[in-house]
Amino acid sequence: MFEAVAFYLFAFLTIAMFYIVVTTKQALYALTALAAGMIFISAFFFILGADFLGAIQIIVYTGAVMALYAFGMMFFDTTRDVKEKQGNKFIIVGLSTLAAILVVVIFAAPMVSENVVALYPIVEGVGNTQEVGVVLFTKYLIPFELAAVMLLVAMIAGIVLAGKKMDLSLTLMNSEEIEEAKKQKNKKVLS
Amino acid sequence: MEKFLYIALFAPLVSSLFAALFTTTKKKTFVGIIASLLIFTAFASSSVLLAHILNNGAPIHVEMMTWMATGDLYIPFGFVVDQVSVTMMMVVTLVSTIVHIYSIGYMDHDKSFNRFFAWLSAFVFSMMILVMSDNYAGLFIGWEGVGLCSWGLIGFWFHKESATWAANEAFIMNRIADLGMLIGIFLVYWNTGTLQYDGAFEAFKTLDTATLTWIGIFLFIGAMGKSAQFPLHTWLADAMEGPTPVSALIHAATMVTAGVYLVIRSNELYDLIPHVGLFIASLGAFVALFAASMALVNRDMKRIIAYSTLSQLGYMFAAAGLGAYWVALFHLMAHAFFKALLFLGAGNVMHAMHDELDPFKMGGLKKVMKGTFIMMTLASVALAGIFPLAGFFSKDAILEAAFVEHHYIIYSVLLFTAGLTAFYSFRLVALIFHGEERYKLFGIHPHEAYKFMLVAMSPLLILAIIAGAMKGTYYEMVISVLPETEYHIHSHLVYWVMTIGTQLFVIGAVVYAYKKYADWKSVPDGSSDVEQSFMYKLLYNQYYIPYAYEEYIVKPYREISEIFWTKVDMKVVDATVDGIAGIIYGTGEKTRDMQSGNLSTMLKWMVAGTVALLSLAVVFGLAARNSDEIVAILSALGVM
Amino acid sequence: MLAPINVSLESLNLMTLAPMLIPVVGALLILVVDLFKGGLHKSLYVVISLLFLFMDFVALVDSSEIFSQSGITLGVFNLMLIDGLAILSQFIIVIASMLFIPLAMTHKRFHEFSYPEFFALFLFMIAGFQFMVATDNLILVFVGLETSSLALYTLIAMHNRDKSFEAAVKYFTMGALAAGFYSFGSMVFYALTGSVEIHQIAAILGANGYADIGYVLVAITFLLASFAFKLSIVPFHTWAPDVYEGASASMAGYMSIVPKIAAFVVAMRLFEFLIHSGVVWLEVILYAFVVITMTAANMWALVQTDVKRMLAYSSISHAGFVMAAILIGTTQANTALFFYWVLFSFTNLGSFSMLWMSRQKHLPDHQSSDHSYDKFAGMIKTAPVAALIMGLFMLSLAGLPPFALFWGKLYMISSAVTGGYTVLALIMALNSAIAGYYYLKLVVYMFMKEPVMGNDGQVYVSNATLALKTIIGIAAIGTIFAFVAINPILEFITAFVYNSGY
Amino acid sequence: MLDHILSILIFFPALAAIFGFMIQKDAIRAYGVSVAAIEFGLSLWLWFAFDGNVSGMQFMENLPLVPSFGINYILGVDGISLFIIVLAAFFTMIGIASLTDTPNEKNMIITLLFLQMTMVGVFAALDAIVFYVFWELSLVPMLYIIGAWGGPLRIYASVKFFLYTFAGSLVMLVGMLFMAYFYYQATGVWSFAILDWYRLILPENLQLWLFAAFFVGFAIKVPMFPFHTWLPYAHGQAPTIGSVILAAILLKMGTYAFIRFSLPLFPDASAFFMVPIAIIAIIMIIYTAMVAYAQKDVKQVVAYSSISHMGVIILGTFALNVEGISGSIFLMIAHGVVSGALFLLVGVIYDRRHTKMMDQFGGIAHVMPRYATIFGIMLMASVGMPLTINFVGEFLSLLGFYQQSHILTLLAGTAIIVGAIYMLAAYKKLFFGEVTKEENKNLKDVNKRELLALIPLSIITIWLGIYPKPVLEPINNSVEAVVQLMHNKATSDLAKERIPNLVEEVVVITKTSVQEVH
Amino acid sequence: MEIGLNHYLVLSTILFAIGLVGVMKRKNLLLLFFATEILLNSVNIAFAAISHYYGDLTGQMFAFFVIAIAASEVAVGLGLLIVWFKRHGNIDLDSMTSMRG
Repeated sequence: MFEAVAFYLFAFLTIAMFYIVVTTKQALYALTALAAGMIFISAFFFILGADFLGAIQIIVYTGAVMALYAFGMMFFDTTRDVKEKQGNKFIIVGLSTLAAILVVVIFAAPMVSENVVALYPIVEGVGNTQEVGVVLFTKYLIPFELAAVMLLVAMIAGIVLAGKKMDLSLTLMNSEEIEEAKKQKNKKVLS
Repeated sequence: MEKFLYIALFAPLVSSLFAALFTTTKKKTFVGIIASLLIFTAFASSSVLLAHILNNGAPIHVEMMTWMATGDLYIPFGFVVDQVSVTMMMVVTLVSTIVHIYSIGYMDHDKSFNRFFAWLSAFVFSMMILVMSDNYAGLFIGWEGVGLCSWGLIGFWFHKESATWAANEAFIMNRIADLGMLIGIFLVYWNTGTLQYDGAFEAFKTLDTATLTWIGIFLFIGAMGKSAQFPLHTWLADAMEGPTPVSALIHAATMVTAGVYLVIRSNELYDLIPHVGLFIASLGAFVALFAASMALVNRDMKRIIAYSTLSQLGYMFAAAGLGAYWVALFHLMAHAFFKALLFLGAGNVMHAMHDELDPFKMGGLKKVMKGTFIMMTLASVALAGIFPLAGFFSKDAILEAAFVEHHYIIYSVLLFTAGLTAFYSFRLVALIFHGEERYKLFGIHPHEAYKFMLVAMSPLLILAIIAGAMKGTYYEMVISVLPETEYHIHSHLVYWVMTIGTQLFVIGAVVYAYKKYADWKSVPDGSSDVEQSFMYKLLYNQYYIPYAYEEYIVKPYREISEIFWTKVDMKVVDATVDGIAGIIYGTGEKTRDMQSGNLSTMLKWMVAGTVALLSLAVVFGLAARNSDEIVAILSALGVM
Repeated sequence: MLAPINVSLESLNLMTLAPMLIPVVGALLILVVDLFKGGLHKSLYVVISLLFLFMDFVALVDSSEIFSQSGITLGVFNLMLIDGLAILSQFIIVIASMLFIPLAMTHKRFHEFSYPEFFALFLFMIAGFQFMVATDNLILVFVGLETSSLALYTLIAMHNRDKSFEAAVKYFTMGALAAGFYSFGSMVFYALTGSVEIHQIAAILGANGYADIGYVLVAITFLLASFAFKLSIVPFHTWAPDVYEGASASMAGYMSIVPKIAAFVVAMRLFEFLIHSGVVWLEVILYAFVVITMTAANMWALVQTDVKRMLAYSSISHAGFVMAAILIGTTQANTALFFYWVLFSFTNLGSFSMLWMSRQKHLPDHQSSDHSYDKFAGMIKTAPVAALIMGLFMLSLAGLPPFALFWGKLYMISSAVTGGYTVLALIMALNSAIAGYYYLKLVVYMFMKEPVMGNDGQVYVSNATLALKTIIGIAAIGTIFAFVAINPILEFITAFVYNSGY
Repeated sequence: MLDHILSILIFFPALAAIFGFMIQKDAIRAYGVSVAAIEFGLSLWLWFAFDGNVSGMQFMENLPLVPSFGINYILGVDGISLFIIVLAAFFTMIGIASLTDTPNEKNMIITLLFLQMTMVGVFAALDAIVFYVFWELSLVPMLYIIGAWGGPLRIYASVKFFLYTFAGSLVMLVGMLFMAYFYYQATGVWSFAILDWYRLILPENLQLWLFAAFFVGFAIKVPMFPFHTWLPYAHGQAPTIGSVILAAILLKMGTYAFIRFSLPLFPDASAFFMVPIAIIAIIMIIYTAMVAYAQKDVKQVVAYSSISHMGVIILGTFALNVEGISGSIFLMIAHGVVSGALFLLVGVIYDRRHTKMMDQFGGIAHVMPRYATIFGIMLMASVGMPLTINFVGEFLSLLGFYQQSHILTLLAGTAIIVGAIYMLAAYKKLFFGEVTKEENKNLKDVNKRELLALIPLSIITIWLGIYPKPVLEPINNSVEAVVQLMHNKATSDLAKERIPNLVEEVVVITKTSVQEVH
Repeated sequence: MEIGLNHYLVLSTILFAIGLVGVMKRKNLLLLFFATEILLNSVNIAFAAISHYYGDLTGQMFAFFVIAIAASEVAVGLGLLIVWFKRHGNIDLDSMTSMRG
């Protein structure tokens, strides 16, 4: 019963929050609602016994991602009302409603799933984090390491793109201009 | 003897090539002389061959080399000199020699003198091939060759629009007939397996009548074109645009008789299909009358003679169609002599009159052109068939044949035509040579032709007079090849009545013509009652047949061609191709807006694509899940 | 408590990781070098990258030998899967990358190549692709895909002009949506089978007899959408022309080859078993995708005024053409896919390199875009050799024998014929004819028009260096003399594909 | 060397073309002529060495190219292809020798040499893919020739030419792949070798489809109605040399391919489609002849006349008997010579007046008598005058088809009428009448360089018209083999009936030879 | 009332659809990125639910990596936005239409 109540409560909340995210005109509201929605989602994770995931959700999303977005928002100065010209709303609403209905129709039907065998079964009495750790560092070691590479890539990308070196474009300058710029700056910016 | 055969055959070719070397240079008289000599050589060789044939009668048959050989088809260049072909060879070479010599004078002032001889000799060569070939394909070579040379010679004065038009008309009309000929040849080949005369004739005997009939008809269609039989006759009158020697040689003596020759040559075929023969005879008789009627009123000297030729060809076909091949051939020969003479005489007149052709503008020329006057008069007498000139013997034989074969309609048509022939021939003579000197009105100073031209014509004159005497010898000779059909009217009385009656009829026509035209005074201007009458107009306009051809065949052809090009080819066929390309391109052009460059649109496309897939998935999934029910419903509805 | 886990090092088969690790090490090395001494000339990084790629290549040769001896190899907790597809696609990836990287040595300076990070990201990207193709675990595929994609977005943006940012943003945003689709699709499969490994999914679905066909279709739909995005299948292609236009020509050429072969391999692993299990729906959809993509992209390519954009659409069309292989699903078809792509790599890289060589920084007045058609007008008069080579690439792309791509088309259409897809074969053939038009358009401009006033032909080689010329030379030779190498390549690919069970 | 003469014939010009890039501009014509002359000499040697009594392939070469997919570099000639190869070499030679007024001469000559490679390749190839390679490759030089040296609409014309043919041949390629697949199914081995395919007897319904696929490719190339509209554009815009080669050789690829592929591979389908194709051929003959008559541009007249003549060739081919097929092959050569010459002739006045509109001329026989003569000879050859080369071919083609259908042959025979109409009309417009235009009064007659090309053509025209045997005999032998093969392979009654059986004769021959041996 | 897997799946789908709406509707790129986050998050719920009901950890693993990916995307995405913003002063995607057709 508790589970049901919690499910419906949080389901309502997440849907509401995310609805606000996609509809509000206030970017700040959107950001806040998104953060709230993320937290509510972590609630599901806890309900479902995925404690580690829930924690990660809060830390990564609400902590890191949202902070990044917040910084971004300040940078882009989108705290004011967001003006968005809308084209044909019918397409948007129609398409998404259709998509939702279709998938819901399918999922409303029972799933057979007979031969499902848990490859990495959840063991009773062992903490979720521990289990996750074991699987992550055996089976999913490679993706884990690759994820590290990916984060490195993202980091480099972020640095490169947001860095000062991008302010001057060598692509658009002809060789004389480049020489000129080199003299002025005399930095490794223009290696 | 083969040597002579080759000489007769190739001397004209040598002559032609020799003359052709000088086509682009100035006039050189020696070209004409050498050409004439070479043609004379051919004539001499032909004479030797004739003598040979007359002596022992063994035909000479040679096979020079293979022409085409593929599959079962084998066509050699084979030549045969037998009684029929040697007769033709004699006619051809003789008339050619004379015409060549004559032309040296006639073409004296023409800057394309050399070219003329090249063409003329080439024509002789083609004609020799035509008559000497021992198979249908070889005959076809000559057949087309003479057509080509005829084209070149009719259009000899190619700066004249009318001449080139006439040349093309002649060529194309002949081509129509040649198609028939070609089909005939195909039929012969596929039914007999060979195109050699002897082999094919042998095989004809085993074929059924239907096939033979078709063969006969198609070959005759070929003959119709070359011999200008109705309805392919219009080109012959127009062909008079060519130089007069050409008319004499090609359009009177030789080429136009090729059709007759073909029928005679294929006598073994036509003997097997008398009904086709009858058709040929009927058509011949019709053409004889038809052409003669047009000659009655025409005001163009050469055209009158051309219609007369046409008419005489009709006689020949009538004879050949009735199985009297030797008679046809005999008339062919005799006709060649006097008609060539007539034409050459007309050439003299033309020269004298500075190319004036309307006899009404002449008159009284006998004073200045005595020689020509005599020759033309005698030729006309021969043409009219008055005893004892050549025409009498040949034409009379045709009438007899028609009578004996009980084709009285043909007989009476031919008889009537004989009268017409006499009338128009002497109408011409009378208008040209008698009466007042109307040409003075036009400031023309006529003069007689060169002497040597008249001398050159003289053999023809002699032959026109005496050819009848050769009938017996000739008959003896050709019956070894042609069917032996002697036409004897059983009752002597009937024979004499007929002969004398005919003669009287003809002479009456001559007298009438003289009476009417001998002292003609003025040049008609189209206002007289006669000229206003319907019949006159009908005849003068050649029964409106050229008009009809122009109006209902040539023009529509041109217009349809134009439509085919501008409408069908450009607007339908090509436009379809371009249209398909255009549709592809246009679709690209129209739908490229899908790439609006706006990210939002792009995302919508992605979602839309997914949703579309999803809908299909759901439809399919539901259908799969409920397939039993669906089948049940469908079967209940009677769909499945 | 969990039992301790004992894993023997041999069972991990760490050798399977070697090809992927080499570029990662290379990338790190570049970063470290830059850390110690900045401002070094780009040639250093080009050569380092080449060296590592070469090592990668050697490692691949090594694994291919292992494969030909012992067949499919699993490694590292059965996560890595070294089969023929993986090896072949990695070969294409590495070779295409080796051909690409010298294109950085341009005569003019462009922004991205002054960053050592460019080369590091490039190598990371290669590693990402390699991981993506060398596994059948959807998670690893996803992570590999994202690693490479994120690096690629950055590489595009680093060209540093408005259009490249626009391109990167567009690509990125749509990529994010595609990532959402991918995860959703994987989720449905996971929900259905409790597994994220493709062979496992196949096995369980097969055991169930596809009872939940509706769910399967939903899963396919989303996965298909995400791969259709990657492979630029109409209507998921909309990013491609813009991104190709925004990116530098060399990068565009690279993008038309490497990411797609990686996506093709995954698509092959994912969809092939479904096709073979008789999922009619998928067949129909793929059929429609193939036909629409080929035809529509061709139509759009017809109306382009910029050569690069035209080539972008042409790449879309080629991708649609190759997609047919997955639909047909026979060994011959799968062979044809790789075969086609090998030949396509040479030709397409060659033609994009030609554009790259003629890249100007400032457009003259008559030129509306970087590589508009009239830029090439009368090229035969001013730069005959370049015109000949460009014409050669165009004819090869059009599928004119005996140039490289003809053999690919031949084999691909043959596989359609063999697979019983007659109508498809005809459509493919006729589409090649439509495509002929736009390739020909460039040929027409180059060979049959008069050059624009003042064009002395310098523009076509303004960016040329020995490195670029070498690459173009290699591509040209590969294009012309492809017929010599057809047989060994074909036999090699056939053996690998067949032994992988495809 | 004789063992590889075909490869040499194919690749010698290509190699020479590559070396040609190094030649100075002034010397390039001499170089081109010498290369083409050597090539022509080689082709004559090939003819000399060719054994006309053997019906099968000679000078076979076989080199594995893609053995795993059954593609091999197989070459060979028989009587069917031999003469077209010689003709191609010949026309390239005189084409280069008589080049006039060409900017960028060097490019032109190099292109022509490449074109020669592809032409020889098409006719020597005995592997479908190799054939296809050369078939397609031949489009490129032609595209360039039309597009770079053509008239005002040259780009449209060249692109249309290329795409149209390209589209058709791609369909044909699908057909070839099918064929190879059937061979694979039957034998378990891939093969694209034509001689291997000959051994395959296909069920009739498959034959029909495959025939249709091949037909599309060939019909566009020929070009057959209604796929012909690229041709007038191509000819109308192409420079003289382009038209000459296009008409003389390239069009023959289509008809040659019918004989090489369609007939022996699909005898039943050939018999089945005989009547429809004959009807198309007749439409080609009559309709295009009428369209030709309506033309105002003399080159278009010749272009449309080509289509009309190709109709006769098609008809002969589908006579399915020895006479017809031999005739059609002979007519290919004949039409090559004659139409090539006619295009050269049109080029002569175009060079002088830079117009091809007939109303701009008239009476030029007065000022250019030699030209008029040669034109006249070719005109007469074109209308099928006996003792010219065309007649032999046309006669045999029609004769052959007459066995199959009387009425259709009668209709097709109108070729000789309608052909005469447009040709004579055009001749009249050009040459006859008074010289009305001032510019035409001082036109120079054909010069030596032009005569260099035209005289040999005239000689061939007449020589082969009088004595076709040296060409016809080898053709005949090879065609007999083809017809026998078709008869043996035919399964349907219709085909058995339409394709004659020559085997009795063959048996007789073998018997006699056996007797001779003993 | 028992909460089954289907409930979670339906919830996930609804959230996914909301995300799609956002993706299609938003013109401000930053807000558009929010929507993509929603997409990934909605899937995560489903993964966790499946993992729970099947008693299998793989789903959680997948969700884990999805989170990592989402985080990386944010970094790159924001980087791109910053560059764009520096030059154009806006992050409105309607302004990015220099390439079309």
